[in-house]
Amino acid sequence: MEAIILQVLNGLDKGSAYALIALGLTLIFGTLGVVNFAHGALFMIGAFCAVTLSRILTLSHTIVDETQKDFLGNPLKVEVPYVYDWFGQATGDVIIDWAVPLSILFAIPVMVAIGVLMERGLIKHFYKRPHADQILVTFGLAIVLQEIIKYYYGANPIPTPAPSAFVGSFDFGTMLGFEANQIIYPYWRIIYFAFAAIIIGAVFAFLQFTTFGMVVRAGMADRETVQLLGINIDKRFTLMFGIAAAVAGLAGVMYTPINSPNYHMGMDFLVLSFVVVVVGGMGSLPGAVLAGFVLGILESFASMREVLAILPGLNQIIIYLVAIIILLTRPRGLMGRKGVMED
Amino acid sequence: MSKMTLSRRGVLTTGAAAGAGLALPTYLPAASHAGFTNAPTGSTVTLGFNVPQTGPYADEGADELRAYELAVEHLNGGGDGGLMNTFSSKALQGNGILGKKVEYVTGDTQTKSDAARASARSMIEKDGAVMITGGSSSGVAVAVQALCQEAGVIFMAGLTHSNDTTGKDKKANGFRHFFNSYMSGAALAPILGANYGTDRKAYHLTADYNWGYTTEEAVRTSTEAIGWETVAAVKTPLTQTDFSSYIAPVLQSGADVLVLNHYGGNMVNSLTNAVQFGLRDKLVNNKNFEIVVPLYSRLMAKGAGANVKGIFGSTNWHWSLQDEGSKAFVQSFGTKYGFPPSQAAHTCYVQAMLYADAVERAGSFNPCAVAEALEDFEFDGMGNGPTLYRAEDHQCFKDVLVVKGKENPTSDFDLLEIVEVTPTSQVTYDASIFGGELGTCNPGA
Amino acid sequence: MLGLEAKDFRLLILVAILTMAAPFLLNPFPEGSGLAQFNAGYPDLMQRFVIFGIFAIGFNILFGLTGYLSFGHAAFLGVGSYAAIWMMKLLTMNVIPAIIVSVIVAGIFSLAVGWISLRRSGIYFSILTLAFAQMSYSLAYSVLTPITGGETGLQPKVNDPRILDGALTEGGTPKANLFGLEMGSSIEWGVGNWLFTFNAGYYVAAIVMLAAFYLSIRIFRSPFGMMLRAVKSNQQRLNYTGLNAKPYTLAAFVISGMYAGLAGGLMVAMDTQVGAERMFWTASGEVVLMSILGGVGTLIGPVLGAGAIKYMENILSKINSDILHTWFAFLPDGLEDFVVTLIYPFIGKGWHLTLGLIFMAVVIFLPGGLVEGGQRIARLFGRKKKSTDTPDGKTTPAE
Amino acid sequence: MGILEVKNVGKRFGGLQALGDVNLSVTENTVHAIIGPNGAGKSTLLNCLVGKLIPDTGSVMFDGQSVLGRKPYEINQMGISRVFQTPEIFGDLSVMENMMIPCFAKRDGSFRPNAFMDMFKDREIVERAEQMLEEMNMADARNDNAATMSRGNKRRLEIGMCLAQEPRLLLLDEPTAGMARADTNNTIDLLKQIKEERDITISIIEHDMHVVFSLAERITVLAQGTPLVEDTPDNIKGHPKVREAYLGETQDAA
Repeated sequence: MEAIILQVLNGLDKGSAYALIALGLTLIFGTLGVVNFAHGALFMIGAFCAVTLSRILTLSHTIVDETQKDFLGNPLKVEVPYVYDWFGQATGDVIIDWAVPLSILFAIPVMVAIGVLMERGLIKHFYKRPHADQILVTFGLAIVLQEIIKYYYGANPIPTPAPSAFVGSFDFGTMLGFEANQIIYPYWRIIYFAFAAIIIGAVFAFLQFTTFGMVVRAGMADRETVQLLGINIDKRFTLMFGIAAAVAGLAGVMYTPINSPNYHMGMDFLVLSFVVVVVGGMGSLPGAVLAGFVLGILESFASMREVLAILPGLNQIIIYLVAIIILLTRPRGLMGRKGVMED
Repeated sequence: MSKMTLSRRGVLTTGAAAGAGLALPTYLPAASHAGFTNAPTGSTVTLGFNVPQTGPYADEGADELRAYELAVEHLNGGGDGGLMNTFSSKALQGNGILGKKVEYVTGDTQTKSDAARASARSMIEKDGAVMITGGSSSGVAVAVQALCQEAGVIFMAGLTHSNDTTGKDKKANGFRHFFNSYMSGAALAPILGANYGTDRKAYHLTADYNWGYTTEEAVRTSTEAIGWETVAAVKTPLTQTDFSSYIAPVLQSGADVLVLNHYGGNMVNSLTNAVQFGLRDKLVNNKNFEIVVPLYSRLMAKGAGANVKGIFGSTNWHWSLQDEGSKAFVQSFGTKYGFPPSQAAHTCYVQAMLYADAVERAGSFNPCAVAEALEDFEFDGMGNGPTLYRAEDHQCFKDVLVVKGKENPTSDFDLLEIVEVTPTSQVTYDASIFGGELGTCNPGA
Repeated sequence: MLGLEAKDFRLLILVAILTMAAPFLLNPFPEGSGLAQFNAGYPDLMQRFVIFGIFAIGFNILFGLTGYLSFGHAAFLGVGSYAAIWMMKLLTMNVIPAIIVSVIVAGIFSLAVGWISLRRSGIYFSILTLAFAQMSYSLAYSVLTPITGGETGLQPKVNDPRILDGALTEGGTPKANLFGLEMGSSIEWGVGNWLFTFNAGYYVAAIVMLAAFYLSIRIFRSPFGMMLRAVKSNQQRLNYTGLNAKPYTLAAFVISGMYAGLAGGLMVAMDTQVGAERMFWTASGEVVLMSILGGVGTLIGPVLGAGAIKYMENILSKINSDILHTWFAFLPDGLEDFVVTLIYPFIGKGWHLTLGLIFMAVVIFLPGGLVEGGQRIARLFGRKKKSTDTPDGKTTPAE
Repeated sequence: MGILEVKNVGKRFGGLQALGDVNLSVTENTVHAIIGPNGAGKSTLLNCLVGKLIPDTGSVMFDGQSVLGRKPYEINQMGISRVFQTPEIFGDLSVMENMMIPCFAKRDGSFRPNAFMDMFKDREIVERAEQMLEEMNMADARNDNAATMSRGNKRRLEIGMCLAQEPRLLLLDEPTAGMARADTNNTIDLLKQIKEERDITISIIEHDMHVVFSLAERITVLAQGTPLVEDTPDNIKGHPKVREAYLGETQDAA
């Protein structure tokens, strides 16, 4: 029982990460009809926004400490962050400690700008081109982006911890009357889940309740008619691309304490997020979110040792196996619309 | 048809000389005169440094390449001579190898066996490399080692920790300086017993591929021997990035130690996740919950950041060792690059030196002569104390380091501290236990 | 000739001449010169060119003709490779049974995958194929280790049974051969400072590639090929013209799967080793990129694309800063360093960056891939503007 | 007994009864038009005839055989060809290739993996396709890319492709929709010519009354999913029920 509750929690947490990335992907696909293989790269860049900000906050000058020696026996050079000089060590430490949450503010404008720039500079020219061309150009872009990041940040993962206030985990078990330590869950992952829920909710509300959103939704359904009505849908779509980029970027920022970011994390997520989107049904936002959670939960259950004892290797293939079964029983995924990306 | 299996360099200069003033093209039955593949005939000898330059281990590969460049510099008489000064064998003169200037070519393994073999073949076929070295995974090491056996060149393995490399997949032309899973287990167990007691329940998370299996096996066997109980062992996919669903059930199992048989990105992520879950703050069975990482590398420690603090693991070498060899290497490397070398850099540097020394002692580049010179070669002064290159399986036997994540690191490189130098005798095993067939050396051609 | 139109026959002859003369053409620079770095005329790379050429030709029969984008073709290549290596371990080091069995096994596997995947079309089909391939990869790497060797893969061992072969000579290693002709054996020919290598394995692979290429021309020009193009063009019309699209696409899928298996078998024949990462999704993606880069649906495009990508992977990645410094040594010191710094990010460990930039450049400026680039150059030099091109610059499908 | 017998066909989409209880009999070698206001169920009915939809109730018999449950390509092989509202041709292929495909389909059936023969060396097919192009007055456009043709010519090609299969029943779904007047007249002339020259039954769904009254011998009026009346064109013209059904709709030709 405890094990099952725990894996549901895990599934929700994993699912929220999948759903968040898939949401942005679907947003771009639904509005612009573009298959964006660079979406994983946007997620990765978001994560590196957090890395960059923490680097900025820890910008240092060196002082030579004669009392200590470095590995060559020379006097040790100690790095002192400028924030220590400006705010004192205690405040400085707090600021550095909170780098990841602060990065959200930093990442939003950066990601929207990158998204808009990408759309105007490149993607715009590919609306009418075959999907194969879109795949090639965005894949090329993804490689270029990740190589740039690798050039500046190296290939090794960079630890980007959560603020120390969120270290440790919350004991759900005692709340539900189980023994202590049976159902524990890290604070940061709970925050991640809540954050994902808020972002997903915000995107839906935005599309549902604002005029802007209504126009975009109408445009997703029938672009030509909306254009005939004299509405400049292009401008709105550009902004949607920016928003989608920001959603991916924020997912990346918040993910950094969970896994240390590295330059290829986008590629690692790319295939998975496409599977999620397709299982959800191309072009369906609720489908993408639902599929994210379904796959997240099933993946968690497949990783239980009780399950693996019966079916060894199930954890290796579960996502793909589920994808195959769903696509064979529901031709257009969970909530896909007819005629989208079927030719 | 005359047979030539993968060779080039020998022909090249002869061909050029013969073809020089002649209008007629020279037909050359390939390098049969040399007696072995890519016999260097000019004033230079080419070595092939095959390291990951792209992919997740690119930084490790970059460090390996730095070490090789340093080794080449020292072999050719440049720099401060590095470990040549402390090496017990004094065959190397700093005038290249056998008087030939050392040149090198580099390639990208991408940490994929296909790409690694393609790169190695291009070094052998195109550039005339007479020895291939480097790499950052056992899959690559085994694949390239088999290729070198076929082609008739020497392979000096880089970072490869699986028992298989000098176990079931061992080859007469391949040599490994790095330690292996078995040694990790043998070295770790006593320290774990001393620090955590002999009444412990261990939970293993194991990367689901060959290296993971051998490491789990080694750690299990050696810890069970000191009285630990293995509660469960769960295999995790190589492509896994989020290990939460594997870590969450650990506490429910009643285990009080978590062993992460993971390497590279897997290890960074699983350790980060485990610490996130607050496992190390828990009290289970009235004992502090502990985490163990059988194989450490500095780059992984760097990736996991503060999460490694106080966590035990093993490593081949560490720059804080105080023997003369290690100090000389750190000095040399640190002066050139500004930071201390990693264990990958050390093992690669030493491999290049050992190869050069063996050639000098054998008086020939012939792989069979080199192999003979390396087999049962005992040396000292290269870090890790007295070392034996065992003839039966071409595995180095030397001290193994047990390390622990440092509580108060002073820099990005100062993340681990040495807890114990496990003596060679404690990690030596019988050569036959892993099976495999060494075969006989192949000089090619 | 050979049942081909004059134009196609000329193309086949051209390709035949190019492949046969590859040891010369790919080694244009004298040994020891700074540009020798760009020589690609060594056995391994030449073999890779033709093997990936076969893979891409086969992929193009599916993707180029029917428009079905498979993201899982590397699985067939991998399965073919495993079949071949097992033949070499169990039966004989002769490459013939290995290659034949690899084609058959890949054909059977692709029939099963295709039969299921072709129930869906568009991106749903792509994801189904991707899912099958990823499952194959994951299982081969982990739980199937006893059959596949897992991480360390499979190589022929001295003590494998090999029931058809005689015992190895003492100290010998098992080597792939064609009735005694070793795949690794070469003849070298030195002319002045040039050195040309004629490798037996390469010529075996090249002849197989020519046969595969010839077969693909025949398929392109056949009624079957036209039906496949009709599937891509308008499946609705095809159905209402009394034609059943499913067996046509399935046949195309199996044929391209067998081509992939052939490529996999040849890879083992040339270099006797298999690793599971041969089936990873990036390997499937690579053949898609090869086709698009070269020119989807054209006869020669995929071969060009395969060559371009393999060339970059093997040549660019080997250039290091030392070599750059040698090249630009003639420049004044400061300038030399500056130029090297400028180029360095794009070579050696930065070769992925160059690859990404080339993908983008090709798809932005040459929508028809390298083939279109060639046509544009030809047009530039040709006297008259060709008028048969369609207005949007798309190449005619069967060129 | 007509060549096409539709009995009690009904089709429901969720809450919408698209077809109520349709009975229809098309006599061999006639031109039978089905007209009706928007949403009357014309297209649904057509889709039920060609296998795209399966009706919930009733039966559809073609030449004494049921078509229900058969795939579109099987129904086509039985002798029913369909012309779409927007011309459906193989846009990436040349005009000649477009014409060869139905010729192959007629001769070789629904699947024949003939992968090793040059299609242009198949004399029988080439001659047949050339003859059809000749008849359609398209011989000059032989090597053009089909996608580049005018809409009128695409329509002409599509009809030609259907005729190349020598169908017994030709179904046309608003064949002149969106066409300029000149193209519409050309199409009418073409259909008239076909009717005169061939033993063929034509069933046409049309909005444009000018087309209907130029061609049809019998007309069925469909409204709200059920046939209102079936009669000759002259009788339909003044029929009160038809006026009622079309009330409020602009009538361009009637």
